[in-house]
Amino acid sequence: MDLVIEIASWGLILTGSFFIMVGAVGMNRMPDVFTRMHAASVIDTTGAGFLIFGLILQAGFTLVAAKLVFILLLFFFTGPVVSHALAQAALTAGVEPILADDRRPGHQATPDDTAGRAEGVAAEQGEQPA
Amino acid sequence: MMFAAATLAILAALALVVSRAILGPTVFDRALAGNSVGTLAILLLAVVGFLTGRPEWLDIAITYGLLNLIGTLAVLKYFRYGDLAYDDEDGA
Amino acid sequence: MRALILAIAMLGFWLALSGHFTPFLLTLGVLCVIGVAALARRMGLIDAEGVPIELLAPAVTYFPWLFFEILKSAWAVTRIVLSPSLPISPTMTVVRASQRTSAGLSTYANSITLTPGTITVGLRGDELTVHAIVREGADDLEGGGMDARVRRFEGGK
Amino acid sequence: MIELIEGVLLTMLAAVTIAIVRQHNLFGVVILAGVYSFLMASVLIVLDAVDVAMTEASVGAGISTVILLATLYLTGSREDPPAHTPALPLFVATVTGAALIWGTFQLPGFGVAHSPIHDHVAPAYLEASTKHEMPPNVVTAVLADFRGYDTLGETTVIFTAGIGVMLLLRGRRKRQHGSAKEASDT
Repeated sequence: MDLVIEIASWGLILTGSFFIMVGAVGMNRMPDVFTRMHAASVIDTTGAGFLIFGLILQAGFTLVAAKLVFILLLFFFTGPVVSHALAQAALTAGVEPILADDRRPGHQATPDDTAGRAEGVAAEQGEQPA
Repeated sequence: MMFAAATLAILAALALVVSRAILGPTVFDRALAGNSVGTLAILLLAVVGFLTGRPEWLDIAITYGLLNLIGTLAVLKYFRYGDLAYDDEDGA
Repeated sequence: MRALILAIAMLGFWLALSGHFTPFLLTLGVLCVIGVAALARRMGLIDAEGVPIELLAPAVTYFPWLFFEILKSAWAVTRIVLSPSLPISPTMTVVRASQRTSAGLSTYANSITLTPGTITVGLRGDELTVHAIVREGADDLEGGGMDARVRRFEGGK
Repeated sequence: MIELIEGVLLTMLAAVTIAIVRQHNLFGVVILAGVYSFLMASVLIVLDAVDVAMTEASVGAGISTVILLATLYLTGSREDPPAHTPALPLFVATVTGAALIWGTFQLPGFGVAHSPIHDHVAPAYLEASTKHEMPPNVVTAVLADFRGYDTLGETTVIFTAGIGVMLLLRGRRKRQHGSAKEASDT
């Protein structure tokens, strides 16, 4: 029984590490902010999820496992909030996503665009030398 | 042994993400990378705790998680509304 | 009722973090929890949105389903990242959400964001602006499978 | 293993520092400073200084990010071109850094059991904190019991500073938004 748990946690931790690496590589390969966010969410959900499940198996039924569960819940509830805020802020600031296909009706402006502010930020970004 | 492997993976990922934070190019790339650095720091903390046989430090990982959220949201809220105290007086 | 459940949840969280069970510390913890619950009540945070206890029971079946969805889409994104040609076709689309409550709506929006490959960018009324990394992701959401699943989760038909 | 982790983290810290210096967009600086804090806190964790790591993360990554952003709101987010050559600041920084590094040669080695700090008050604290009814964590016991007045003074200073900052920012906001907004708020 112990051996089964040991092997399972090995598998989970290594899978988690794999997905973490994939997410990090993806963040460097993707062309713009929005596509990079997809890679980052692989780290936040799958990578962290597998890794923490593996650690929970190692910890057994203790307070440590409870804390790990809290961390996992924290990731799952705050991750989308941050991603959403990031995407919306980027769009509001006038960062145009690279799109192969735009199905927004009439390609309308972003919701409640605060135009003056957005121009200022966009201008700042233009000056950045990468 | 497996913790060592996981630690190495997290360190490598951390290096990649930090390079993204340094390269940018936009502020939002940096903010995204900063948030991922926070996530990876939490995971590193958890794994190192197991690696050294003292996983009780996880409370601090939880604190990091909350701080990471606050920091990133502060940055993004600034861009969205141009002011940190935007809905302070609207009751939120 | 909601305040009580919130207090129990907070007490559980506190106990898990503390790990000490001497009477003195336990008393302090209980007092703190009662204080915070009373404060939250006074601030008007305890309502169907702040403490959505109705969603606890459906969450038992919803979350495993969501985990499975996350796994599937994470694997899809992984294949994209690891393939040398980087076959992405980023797509922005508008999806209509049919949830009635704000908790259901935010569950839908956050579920979209949680599954790698799709991100909710904006929300106005019941229209979600979604960014997908490949066309197929946008097609899936426009098909409305997840929308229907979340509607069942929040207690609709 | 631990040495490897430290080495990698410290290398990244150096890279982030250089990036901060070379960055001209001050938002980028704020975000990179947050990244720096998280890396620094990880280093401190690996060095077993858990309480310092907690402080570094909460002050560096949490509070100073917010405070720096509030400052940027008041000042603007572009770095001005430098008014004079960087020779003098560079000289001062180099001398200070060299003096600090020279100072570390006099310190006892890392983890030495019988360095002066471990021989004087620490044993007394350790003994007393197990004897009396005190917080289970010794560091907390030292901060909140043995040095209670000290900590009270510190928190008072920080609280006052926080209130001062809030009042300053608030006064500015009122003037900008005018009285119409205030009327609608009440």
